[in-house]
Amino acid sequence: MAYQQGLYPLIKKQNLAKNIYDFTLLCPEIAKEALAGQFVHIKADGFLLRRPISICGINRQKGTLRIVFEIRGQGTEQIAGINEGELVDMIAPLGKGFTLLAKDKKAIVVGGGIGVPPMLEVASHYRENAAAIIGFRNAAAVILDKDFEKNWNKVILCTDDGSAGQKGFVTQALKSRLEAENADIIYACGPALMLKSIIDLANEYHIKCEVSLEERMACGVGACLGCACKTVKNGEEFFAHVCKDGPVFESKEVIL
Amino acid sequence: MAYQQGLYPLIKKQNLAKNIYDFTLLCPEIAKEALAGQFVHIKADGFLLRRPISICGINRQKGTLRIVFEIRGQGTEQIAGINEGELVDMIAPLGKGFTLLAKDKKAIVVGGGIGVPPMLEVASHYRENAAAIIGFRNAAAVILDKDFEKNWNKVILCTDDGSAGQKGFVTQALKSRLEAENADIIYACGPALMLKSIIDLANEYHIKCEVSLEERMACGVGACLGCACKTVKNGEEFFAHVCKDGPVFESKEVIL
Amino acid sequence: MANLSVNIAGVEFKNPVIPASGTFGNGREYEKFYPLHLLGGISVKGMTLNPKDGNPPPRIAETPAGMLNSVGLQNPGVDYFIQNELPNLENKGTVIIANVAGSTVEDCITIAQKLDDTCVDMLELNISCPNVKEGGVAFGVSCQSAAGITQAVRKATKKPLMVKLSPNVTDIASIARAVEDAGADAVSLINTVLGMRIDIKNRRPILKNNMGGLSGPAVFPVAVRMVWQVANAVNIPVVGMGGISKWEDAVEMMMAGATAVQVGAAIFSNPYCPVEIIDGLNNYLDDSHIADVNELIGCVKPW
Amino acid sequence: MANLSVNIAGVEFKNPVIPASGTFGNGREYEKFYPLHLLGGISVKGMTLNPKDGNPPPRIAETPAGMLNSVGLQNPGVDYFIQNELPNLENKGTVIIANVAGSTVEDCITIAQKLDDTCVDMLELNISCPNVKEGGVAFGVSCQSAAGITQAVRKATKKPLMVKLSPNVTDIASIARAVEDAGADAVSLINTVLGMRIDIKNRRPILKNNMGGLSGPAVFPVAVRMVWQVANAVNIPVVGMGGISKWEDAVEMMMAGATAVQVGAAIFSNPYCPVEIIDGLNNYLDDSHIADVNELIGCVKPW
Ligand SMILES: Cc1cc2nc3c(=O)[nH]c(=O)nc-3n(C[C@H](O)[C@H](O)[C@H](O)COP(=O)(O)OP(=O)(O)OC[C@H]3O[C@@H](n4cnc5c(N)ncnc54)[C@H](O)[C@@H]3O)c2cc1C
Ligand SMILES: Cc1cc2nc3c(=O)[nH]c(=O)nc-3n(C[C@H](O)[C@H](O)[C@H](O)COP(=O)(O)OP(=O)(O)OC[C@H]3O[C@@H](n4cnc5c(N)ncnc54)[C@H](O)[C@@H]3O)c2cc1C
Ligand SMILES: Cc1cc2nc3c(=O)[nH]c(=O)nc-3n(C[C@H](O)[C@H](O)[C@H](O)COP(=O)(O)O)c2cc1C
Ligand SMILES: Cc1cc2nc3c(=O)[nH]c(=O)nc-3n(C[C@H](O)[C@H](O)[C@H](O)COP(=O)(O)O)c2cc1C
Ligand code: FES
Ligand code: FES
Repeated sequence: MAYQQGLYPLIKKQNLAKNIYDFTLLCPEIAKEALAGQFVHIKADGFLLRRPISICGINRQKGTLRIVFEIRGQGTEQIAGINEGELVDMIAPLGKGFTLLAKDKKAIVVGGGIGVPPMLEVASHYRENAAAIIGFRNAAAVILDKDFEKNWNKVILCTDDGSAGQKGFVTQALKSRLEAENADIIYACGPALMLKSIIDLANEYHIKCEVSLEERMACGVGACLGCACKTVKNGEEFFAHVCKDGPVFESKEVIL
Repeated sequence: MAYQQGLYPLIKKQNLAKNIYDFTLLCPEIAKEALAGQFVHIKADGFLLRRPISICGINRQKGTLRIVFEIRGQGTEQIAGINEGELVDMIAPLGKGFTLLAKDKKAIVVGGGIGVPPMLEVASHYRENAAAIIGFRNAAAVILDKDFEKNWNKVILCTDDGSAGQKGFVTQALKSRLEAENADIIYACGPALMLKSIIDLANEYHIKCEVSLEERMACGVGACLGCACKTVKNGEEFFAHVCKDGPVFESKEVIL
Repeated sequence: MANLSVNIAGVEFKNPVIPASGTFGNGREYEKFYPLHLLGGISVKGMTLNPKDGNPPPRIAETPAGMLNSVGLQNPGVDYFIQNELPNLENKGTVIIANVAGSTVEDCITIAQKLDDTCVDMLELNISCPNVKEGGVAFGVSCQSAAGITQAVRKATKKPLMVKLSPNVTDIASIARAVEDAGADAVSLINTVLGMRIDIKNRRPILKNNMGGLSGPAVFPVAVRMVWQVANAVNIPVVGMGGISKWEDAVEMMMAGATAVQVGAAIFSNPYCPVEIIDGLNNYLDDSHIADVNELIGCVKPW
Repeated sequence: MANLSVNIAGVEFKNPVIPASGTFGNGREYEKFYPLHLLGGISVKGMTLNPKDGNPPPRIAETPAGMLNSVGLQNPGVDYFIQNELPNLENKGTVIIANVAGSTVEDCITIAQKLDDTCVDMLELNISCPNVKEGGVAFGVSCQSAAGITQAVRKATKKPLMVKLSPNVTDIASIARAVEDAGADAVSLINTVLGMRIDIKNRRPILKNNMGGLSGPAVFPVAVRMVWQVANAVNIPVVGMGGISKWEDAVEMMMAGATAVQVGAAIFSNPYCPVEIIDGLNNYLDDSHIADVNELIGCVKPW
């Protein structure tokens, strides 16, 4: 399909937690085509490079996309300052999304911190057949737990300090879950170390696994070769590109 | 005195003519010290260099300054986009203002186009003893004529096409005026060619004359030596600096 | 409507706006935004003789009004280009410029020979890539090596040969003269300016390659200066680039002496940038009653 | 509170932040904003032997995230400086760096000699001004001439001698090594990058001098790269500048290898910039539990 670039109205803006913003954008042509796991590339006024943000929700009826992002630096700060009713310059939908199995398969989504939002749309596909294992620093940092519940997902909330849900890392929770119940697929997004452990677990339990990766980007469409990530296919290592070959990769392909 | 730099509220904004904006800024410490002919140095968001704008009005009671400027490029466009209630980053008051004679002396102020605003405050000093000869392209471009009238100044309005006031250049009007009536001082601001003719007339009629000059600036305070203009004193030519030695210069000193 | 077409070394460009090598891939991605026939030409991603992995990531860092890249010429090699990319570009109705970036003189010769019987319209010999250890900028920083490789490649091909110069030199005009004397039919400049950023949190360079090439609006005044110096030093056409992001920049670059312009990093910000520049140029010429874009070339009158 | 003081060639700076030559006059103007004793030092406006008019206006042009200047070393000469400016700076409680910019080796020697019995703390030999026909950058672009003038001035003065390098060269590290070998006690870099802008309406260069020197945030990544290269090439202290506008930039520059930093064009945007950088640096060290700013110097670990 053709890529869309344009100015799209920000129709709803919420502050979910400290420095974390939730945008709903009206962009019917994009919403129609967008897939769970893809991302949008947003222009921050005054910066040369756009900022990639994963799609958190797609509402095809309403023609809206939802993104949730954290202020990490000047660019995301600028974007977070956009007000409801104003326009957002966006290229989308970009990249390769998650592989969706039949709705009655058992899925586990695992997200850590700001890696949680990309998990919401894929979890919604599986409804009560998906478990969402989501981890945060503490109770104040928890986001989207209610949204997973609205999806009918089973939510396993973890915090580092135990101030909400269970104390500990998502990887521990994942291990317990896999001990208790089998799954057909695992989807994950979060820090590299977390992804590494999850991939190890997926291998151990022989479960298909897909992870969403991050890399610094320029074009976002596969032209500049800036967002390289080392991958392996048929025993050969090579640089794939997060914006085009990803951000979602099969766990067997990635080298973290 | 110390220079002031700070964020000052824009309390009134008007659009006087196409691309011409009238700002009233609340800045009591600056208004207290500011003199007719001085300028303010305004930060335009996203640009390294500030934009110099002459002071058009000073209200010491209210603690406000008035500036009137035209959109000439991206910086002034950005500044023109500031809304009432928002803050303007400004260094002021800068430069050397006009020499004010006793209020009962006869003054003529001559302004061409966007050179008119700096004339308003100095004309107000002389009330009915000042004539304001102000020139514009056409009727649609006329600004501030009513403000001079409120000052009790005699207003001689000229337009290039005769669509308002008398047809012709301010220099012609100045010549007629000097033929008819003597003056103690002439103040002028506008394009270099216009200033040249005015200085010639002032010399011809042996009238003291001060002109306000423009030059591209960086620091605005006399430190970078960027805003040089050729001047002459005691027969010697040298580069003075518009931001510190000016913007107001004695007509005998300037080389245009 | 004014004439927008320009001629560089016998190659006719319908307009003087060309996406810069490495910023437009081989056109496939941006074809999803607009048809390629709108463009004066395309300078494709730099190619080496054999496939090249490029540098490890991160390869991108942002800078004030610019960016660094350390892609390091990742590409699938000239044979792959000819077999799998060129067919898609052929007959798209735009000039095809092959960016040749061999790591040795011999490689460059072989690449040029392989391209000689293809539909490629022009070669752009990249002697200025700052992101590779061999070849690249090493050729571009001395008159002698620049002339040597130019001469060798000139002999190896029938295609018009443009040589792409590095800004990371003391005297770019003398390098331009050296490649002109060695037979270059045109020069293009500037490639990226060597730069570096450090992540102060982890005290490591942001780029895994430590240093990278600066491009984007930040370098525009440097590029204009160099294009002006080079245009005054040589008699062959100059293709100007470096920081162009709007039609006014293209006009400025042409006035400085460029016959055509390339647009790079600005495309990342706005994919439509090259076509908007073409539209803007067109309107500017009409509004200014300039009948032919060629009138702009080198028209700046120095003080 | 962390230790902010650094030592360069025996001169103690209470903190590593210094307004750059030519952007701060001789301090008089910015004294109207804040007391000079807050600053680590001041590098005063470049001085020549005799008064110098500088270049005709316009001397300033804006560029994306930067500016060009072609002031051309306008200054009243070294004698005037000693008699009329230095007394105002003396006892202000900040290090005084005299920026020496003679147009010949002999001039530089004479200037250095004249400054030798004054309260000036350090000389900064400017062999890198791009805006003058004689002297200036001509000295700074070859190892031989850079070493020659350094050696001559080193002999002529008892003061610590810092040499200011031009970025407009192919290999800045070798020039730095040459001046180190010739006796420089420190190097400072970068001076401005040669650039140009054209007014497309009147088809003339904006600067009356046609070309000028680029500075401001746009050049920051180039400056960081050069400071890193030079710091790895020499054993004398490096003072880093070029595009620094916030404390993070100062930290980055120090991590690249600078013992102190100079701040130039950013002052025009925000006169308080140097003092805000000092405050920011202070808070950063405290927040990061770094006891001494010297720990930052050159701490970047390359990949
Ligand atoms: C495919 C993808 C999906 C993402 N999805 C989300 C999301 O849903 N929510 C969210 O909060 N964040 C997400 N991120 C991370 C987000 O892009 C960065 O936090 C953001 O770019 C930082 O910009 P900044 O201006 O705030 O930071 P700065 O550090 O000031 O940015 C400087 C430069 O570095 C780049 N950069 C810095 N950190 C990252 C990073 N982690 N990944 C990629 N580029 C980076 C910026 O894009 C910019 O070019 C995603 C990243 C990728 C690659
Ligand atoms: C002392 C002084 C007083 C002024 N008073 C007024 C006033 O009262 N009203 C008004 O409308 N204008 C005034 N000007 C002119 C005003 O400063 C410029 O129109 C403005 O700087 C243009 O900025 P820009 O970003 O719109 O244009 P751009 O062309 O995009 O600006 C690019 C750069 O050039 C500089 N520049 C461009 N034109 C001028 C100019 N004519 N003078 C100085 N610098 C320029 C800008 O400051 C900026 O650094 C005055 C100028 C000076 C020096
Ligand atoms: C990501 C990236 C990759 C590049 N790859 C190449 C290349 O393969 N060959 C080449 O000659 N130039 C390459 N360049 C340099 C550009 O073609 C151009 O010379 C430079 O970016 C300056 O133009 P700009 O400021 O418009 O980007 C690359 C630039 C970027 C940003
Ligand atoms: C207006 C102006 C005047 C300058 N004059 C001098 C000078 O006299 N001597 C000198 O060594 N450097 C001079 N410079 C260069 C600065 O000291 C500094 O090296 C350069 O601007 C880079 O730093 P910045 O990006 O922080 O401005 C001048 C720079 C500017 C902008
Ligand atoms: S960001 Fe350009 S290829 Fe991925
Ligand atoms: S603008 Fe710096 S001296 Fe006038």
